[in-house]
Amino acid sequence: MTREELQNSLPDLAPGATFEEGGEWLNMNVTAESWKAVSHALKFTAGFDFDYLFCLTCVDWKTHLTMVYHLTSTTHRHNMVVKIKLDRTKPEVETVCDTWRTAEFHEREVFELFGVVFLNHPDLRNLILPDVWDGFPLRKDYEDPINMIKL
Amino acid sequence: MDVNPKAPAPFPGEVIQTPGGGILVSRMDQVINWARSNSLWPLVFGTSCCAIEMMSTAAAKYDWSRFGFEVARATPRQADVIIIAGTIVNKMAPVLKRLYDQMAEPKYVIAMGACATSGGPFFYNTYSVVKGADHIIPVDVYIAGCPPRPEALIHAMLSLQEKIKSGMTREQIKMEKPEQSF
Amino acid sequence: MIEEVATTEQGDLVINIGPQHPATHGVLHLVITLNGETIKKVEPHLGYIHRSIEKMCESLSYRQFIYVTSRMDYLSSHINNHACAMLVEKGMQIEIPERAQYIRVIMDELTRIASHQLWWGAMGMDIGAFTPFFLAFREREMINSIMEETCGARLTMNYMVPGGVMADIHPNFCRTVKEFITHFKSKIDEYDTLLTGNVIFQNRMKGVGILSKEDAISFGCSGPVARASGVKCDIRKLYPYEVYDKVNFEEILATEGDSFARYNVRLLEMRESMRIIEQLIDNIPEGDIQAKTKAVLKLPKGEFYTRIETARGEFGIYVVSEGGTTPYRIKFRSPGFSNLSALDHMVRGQKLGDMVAIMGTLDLVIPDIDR
Amino acid sequence: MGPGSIIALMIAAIAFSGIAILISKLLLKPSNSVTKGEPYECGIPTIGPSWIQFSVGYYLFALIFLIFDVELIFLFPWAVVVKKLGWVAFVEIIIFLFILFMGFLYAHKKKALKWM
Repeated sequence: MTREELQNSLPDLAPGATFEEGGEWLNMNVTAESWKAVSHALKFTAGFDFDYLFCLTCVDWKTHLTMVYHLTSTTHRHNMVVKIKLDRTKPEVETVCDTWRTAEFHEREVFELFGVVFLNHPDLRNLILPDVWDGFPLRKDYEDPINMIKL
Repeated sequence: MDVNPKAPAPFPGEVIQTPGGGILVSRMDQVINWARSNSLWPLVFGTSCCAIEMMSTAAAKYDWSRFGFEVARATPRQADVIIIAGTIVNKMAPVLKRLYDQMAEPKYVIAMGACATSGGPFFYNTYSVVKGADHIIPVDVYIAGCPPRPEALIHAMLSLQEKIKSGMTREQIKMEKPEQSF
Repeated sequence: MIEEVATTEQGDLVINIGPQHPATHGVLHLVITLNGETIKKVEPHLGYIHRSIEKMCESLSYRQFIYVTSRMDYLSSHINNHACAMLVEKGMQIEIPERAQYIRVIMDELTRIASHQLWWGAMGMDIGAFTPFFLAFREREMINSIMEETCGARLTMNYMVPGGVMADIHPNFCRTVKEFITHFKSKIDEYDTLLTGNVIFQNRMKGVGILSKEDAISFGCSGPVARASGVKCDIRKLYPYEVYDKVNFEEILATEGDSFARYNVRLLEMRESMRIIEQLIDNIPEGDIQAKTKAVLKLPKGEFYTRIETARGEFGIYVVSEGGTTPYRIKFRSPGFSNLSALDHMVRGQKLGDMVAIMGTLDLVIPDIDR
Repeated sequence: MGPGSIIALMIAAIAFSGIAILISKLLLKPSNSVTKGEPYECGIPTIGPSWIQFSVGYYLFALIFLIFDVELIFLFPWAVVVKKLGWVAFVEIIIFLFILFMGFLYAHKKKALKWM
């Protein structure tokens, strides 16, 4: 499906979704609460089949955090980006690792580098950083005077 | 290089006289050091890109077994020299220290590449890199380069052999003068 | 649908295939719960080479961050640099000359062959045969000398710049590449007779570590690991970049999805890469090798995502730019990270010895996983 | 080949290993630390108890190997004198091997050799 068809057929799938202009692929903003149903629908409804989550990351916009999911379909070959706005103090979003198994590792990485809590993730622990680590390194306001030698 | 050089008159620092001892002991020490320096078994310890250059040195073209480095042992118990090939990160530091302690006694360390020498390209703006492996274990020979060429690694091994023969490695100095260990 | 997280009962032995282990090709720490010889659970602990590259790149300009990526997946360093250069070119709409495109694709394919050679040598050593290591490095040294002639470096060639390539190819570049191709054509048959035809090797690899197609997609695997399970995911075919659309080559697919299929896919990919190089090496067009670019590169405000097919899979760079000289946020989608997540699923119920074979066919490069 | 040569061989064997250990004892500068004494497991302290009950499969394999290893040891003296004894020794050894082969078949049928 091309980008316009996607844009027209998506609202009935995700009622509260808004779309952004610009960028290479269709950007869809979804609320954190509805993300569980939307992700399930995106993968299992016939026409979409977004079965390949190839990039899951988070961006810290100093006022809020944005979760970014890059999805593609191995059958229809169309791509899409889903974005979720989370507030900075208590970022929480539903896990998607039962729809896409690759999310298990990616979510653990975002959890330790950004502090986003993924609800009912089977094994949410530090994956890359040592088990005891204060602060979330990839946030913009992360200060580490001992290790970080600023240029 | 001769073993006990006479220090020039206005010598700022203090010269550590390597204890020569009698003819027999010094003769015996030199034979032992000569034997040790010609069969240094490296530990299989490659963390990142320099490990590939170390493997190229181990392969046929730059063949380090010409100098007695043939056997790369996987366990520290049977290894003589750790070649720190790659970046040492905060999470890896205790592991490296533990490996160094578990090595049998005449042990030497070569810090290969800019990362092991000083953190290299990851010196600025990184929260997890140890800026140089000598923060963790005493290093005998440093190699510059990112990654250093196999010839540079072989040159470092030869200078380590020279150091061992002349008894100037950190571990040997520490053994002779335990109270002055640094 | 998720396998229950296996707990460690009383009779289980928990061992560390730890950071310093010959089978992990780097500093990967696997905590394995064993019931006798069969594996119940594999839990990777990463971070032993996490150099905080994404935090560092937020303070590097668009010309500087290219060379950090060749320290991540150092076996396909050309291809990573190529992805960064493509990202900047797509962001700033720089059109690169035809000659630079040809040189880039040839260099990518040479790096892919070199990476698969090293993997083949390490694979042999994992299974216990020591000769493949020396054979593989003999050919790899030929590629290293070709690279050194043109780019001046053997492993981390900082050769790709935004706008084209840094220097023109060495006068006898074409001759040495052709010599290498003819030499390697006979040698790759030798690789087959040495390992592929060996019955012991086949028994160690066949039917071990099966990854079904749905699991490969669900785990986000890419590259030879996914193609061995039948997933069509070759970026050179799906989203052709540079001159890959002008070159005819096949995407190697297998269906069994076991270790032997992953092994064969890589060997056939080496042959495909040679075919690509042969089609390109004779007709590299004349012309300049670098497009005019401004001194200070500033990506316009917005997000960009480039994806490229490295030797291990799909390497993607996602940049959020605020229009400044340095990226606001950069995320490297590394193929090894997702391929590793499938290891636990593949290895359950297998023997401990088989796990080494499976990890060998995953072709993991640990700094690519930890970033 | 009197008893003297056997004693000489024994002394030489003991002396060979004894001297080697003695030399290293003399030259050794003892230097052991706590971490040096700990077991080496890829640079990480071991997790959980390593003194656990091993599964029975390992013991079965070890026992069966022991049986046939001892059987082989019996063949050595037999091989030395088979020339002198002629056919009688040969038939005798066939019976001996046949009995043990029956043992092997029994172990195979009982799936002792099947790795669990």
